[in-house]
Amino acid sequence: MTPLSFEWHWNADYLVFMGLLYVALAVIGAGLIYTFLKTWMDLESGESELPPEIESRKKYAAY
Amino acid sequence: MKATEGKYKYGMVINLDKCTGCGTCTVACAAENNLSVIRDETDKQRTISWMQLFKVTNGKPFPDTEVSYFPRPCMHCHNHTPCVSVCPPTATKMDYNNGIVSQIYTRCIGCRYCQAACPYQARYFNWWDGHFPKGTERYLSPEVSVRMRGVVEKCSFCHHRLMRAKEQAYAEDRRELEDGEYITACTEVCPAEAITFGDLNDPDSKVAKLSKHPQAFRLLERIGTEPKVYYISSKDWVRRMADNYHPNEFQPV
Amino acid sequence: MDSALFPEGVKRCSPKVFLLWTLPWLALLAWGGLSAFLCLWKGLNQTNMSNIFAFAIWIVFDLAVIALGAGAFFTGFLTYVIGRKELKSIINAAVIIGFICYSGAVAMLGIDIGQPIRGWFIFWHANVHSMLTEVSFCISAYLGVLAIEYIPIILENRQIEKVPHLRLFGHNLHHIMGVFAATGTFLSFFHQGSLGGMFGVMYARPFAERWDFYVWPTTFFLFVFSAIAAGPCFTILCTKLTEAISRKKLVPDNAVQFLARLSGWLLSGYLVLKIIDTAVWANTTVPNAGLGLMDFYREGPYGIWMLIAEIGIFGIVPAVMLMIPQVRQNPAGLIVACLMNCTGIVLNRFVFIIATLAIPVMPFARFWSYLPTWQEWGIAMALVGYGFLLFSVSYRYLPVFPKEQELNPAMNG
Amino acid sequence: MENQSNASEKRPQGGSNESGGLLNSTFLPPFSLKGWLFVLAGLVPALIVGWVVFPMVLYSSQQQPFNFSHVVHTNPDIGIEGETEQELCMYCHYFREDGTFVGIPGMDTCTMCHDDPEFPYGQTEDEKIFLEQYVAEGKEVPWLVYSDQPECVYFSHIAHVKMGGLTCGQCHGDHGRSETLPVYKENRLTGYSIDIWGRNIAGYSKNIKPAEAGMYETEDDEQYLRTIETEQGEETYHIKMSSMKMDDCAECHTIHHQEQNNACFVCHK
Repeated sequence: MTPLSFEWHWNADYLVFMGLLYVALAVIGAGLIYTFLKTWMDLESGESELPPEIESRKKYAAY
Repeated sequence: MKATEGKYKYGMVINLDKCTGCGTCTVACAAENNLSVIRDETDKQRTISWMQLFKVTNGKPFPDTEVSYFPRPCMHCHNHTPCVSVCPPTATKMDYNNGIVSQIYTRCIGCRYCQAACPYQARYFNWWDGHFPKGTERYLSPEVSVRMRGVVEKCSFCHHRLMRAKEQAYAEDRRELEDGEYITACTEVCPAEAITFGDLNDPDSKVAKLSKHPQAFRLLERIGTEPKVYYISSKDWVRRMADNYHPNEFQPV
Repeated sequence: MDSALFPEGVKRCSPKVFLLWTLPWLALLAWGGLSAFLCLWKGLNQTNMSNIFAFAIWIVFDLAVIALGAGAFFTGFLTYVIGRKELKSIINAAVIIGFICYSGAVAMLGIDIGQPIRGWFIFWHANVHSMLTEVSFCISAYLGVLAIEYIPIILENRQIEKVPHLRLFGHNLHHIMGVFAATGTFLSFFHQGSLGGMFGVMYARPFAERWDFYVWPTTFFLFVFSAIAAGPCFTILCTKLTEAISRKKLVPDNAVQFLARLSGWLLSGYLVLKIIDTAVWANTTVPNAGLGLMDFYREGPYGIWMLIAEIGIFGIVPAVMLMIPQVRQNPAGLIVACLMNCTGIVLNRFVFIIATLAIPVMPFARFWSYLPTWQEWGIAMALVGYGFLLFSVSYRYLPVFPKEQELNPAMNG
Repeated sequence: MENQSNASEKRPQGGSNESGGLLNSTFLPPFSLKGWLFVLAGLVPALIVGWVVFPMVLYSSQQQPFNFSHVVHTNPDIGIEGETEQELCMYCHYFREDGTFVGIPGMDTCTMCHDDPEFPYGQTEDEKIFLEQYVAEGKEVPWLVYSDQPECVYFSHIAHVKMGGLTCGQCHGDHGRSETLPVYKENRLTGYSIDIWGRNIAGYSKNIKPAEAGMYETEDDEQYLRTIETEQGEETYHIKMSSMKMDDCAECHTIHHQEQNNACFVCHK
């Protein structure tokens, strides 16, 4: 449901509920887009020659 | 959800002293509202009847046995309608302008949460596709849509009759309906004239007067659903049946 | 044959043995597939659900696996947001279990609703006052989060990792996993709660009704609490089962013990609240509805044993067991306690769904009974088969347990 | 397989390695010419399919049994009476005594004038078809109804026309001034006409193209202006329905302060 729908009411119930949903979706979407772009940029800047070891995994022995 | 009071508030009073349990209301309702039969009508957990008859007895041995019937349509609860607030896709809503609780079959996704929330068992799920044996489909009413499998349905207070009455009034250059111009099929058909239907907000209507009868009561009144269907019974044991009472709590009229 | 796909330095059974192992689960899936086909093609009349039992075994299963799958969000929260490093050795397993539970539950819900094609109406015509809307929103969004959390594990497969793009993508995802974990925690918190709220708001059903705190009934918080108390225990059970079947140690004791200890404390906290809530409910809501507590526990098989079993036997006992270090450090004690904990939570969901519907509210309405058909069992069991299958495949080809190599040095080769 | 041979290596050697060479080439960095070409190669066919092929597949075009000219029939000289445009319309599209609307009139209305199959009023081929095939045979004309509603929908014309004071054109457009009937395009899946076609999410209104039937040529006609009394005084709106979908009904009710008529049971049955 978007605010364009005729069933939408401009009151706190709708703003809080749908607002939080859209914020959550936006955070997920932004995270994904950031990762995509960063991966692309990294490839562009030539880091692709030596893909790094996944950092956290290097430290497994420490836990 | 707060209840804003609308102009009209349609309701019903059923006089249980007059009701003989003949079941004409159930049949008329089914015919009026295009209710389908299911393959096995003895499967009472899955049959559909918007106007259900419940038989109650006082539990005493003969010759003191007494029997009464509770015809149970949808109560169209006025306060915080239990089914309305839970419906996820807004397929059921109360029209505050006339108090009728609607059910939109093409909007319903069949999650059955409303059935769980309704304490009156007034909501029915279509477990099968509608079945109209050859020839009977010609007797379907065009004013009520036939339900598909997988949706919930319930008594609509014959809402299409309100629409029909309104069109008639408009044709006669009136905006207001007269008392008795819009009545449900069960009201019209009851041979004992046990059912009265009308606008509870209109103090002059028959139904409003009857609802203030000293022996009038509603089902499960203390839960606070504010049903718009009232019952009248002169029998204390019948009135006691309508709600849950602690021992020694019930006050006879 | 498929050894090139195995994680580095670990030993896996031969393809033949693995195929044999998957057969029963594939059989369960086939049974479920047939049931699902029948239910979608012929309608829900294939089940024994009725106008009285509008919710039945599927919803019990749904709520149960979602409560048990809560290990994913809670462990994710502890690992990425709070920063408990020792949990890194179990977080992958928790995420996969969570993904299995949630995707299975969503698939099951798709069959459970009468008009699955209209499922999107919940989102497009949302009634924001309905707890079920909140549940649907958060579950679908959280399933997306779980998928995102699952992706880097898949990308760590030895062959996939060779593609620098994918490897880099997985690496970058790992970097910002905290954001997803936090979002997942937020979403999970709300849907675990609204699943409880679903029953608490049914004010016309005194057995389920609870008093409101702000807009949420107390069951909202009780369900969140019980889910995070049971979820980690289910994660422990699953890893212990994997360890037993693979005859290997996969997770260091400190991670398991931390989760077990936490579960014990959370469960006891939950039980205190649950007992208070039950007492308040029995002394306010129930008399207000004109009933006594025992009025609810006299019909059919639903006796007062339910309450005793839920809170006492499968509540207080596992809570105490998990809180005593000697008991939870004993392998048998740990497993029994975790099993009892999970049983108690599933029983709680069962009572809220089935008993609520079975107990008539109108004094003159009769009591009905219900038993699932083979189609209903089929779909429920397919969830089990799907879970075993996905977890087995993940375990075989992905580095689910990062410490496996280190804990089993003899098997290197 | 190439990949198999590399499986034993300790670490992959990066993108230039032949391992995953195919996969590598499918993941292009952004902003390169090749990258954009790939985007376009996907986007253009997708748009053609979505905007051209899919509508062609989805909608079937059907011709009406014969053409009908509203212009000819609303000409006051031929005996169809009415002071206003509204009354002209309602000469054939009238209300019955119980307030129901007659819709597309039946043969009994047509034969009030066209009573003699041997006696055409004009010279058109269409009238000939009408007289020979329908009037002479005593058959109803099987019109294809653009405004066919789903079975679950109830609509009261009298509430809008008589009580609401809307003119016909405010919803139906300049239908009364059309000389030809538009091609009837039916959605093959739902069976409804394309004319009942709503707005997309962005609120962009998909009007029927004016050229299609010589309709809607007088967009700024006064008949689309409607003044209503509100608490704030008089308000004038420019209204014109494009689709008659649920959202359009609701929008109009809201504009005209008739929100109570957005209740579900007002239109659903």
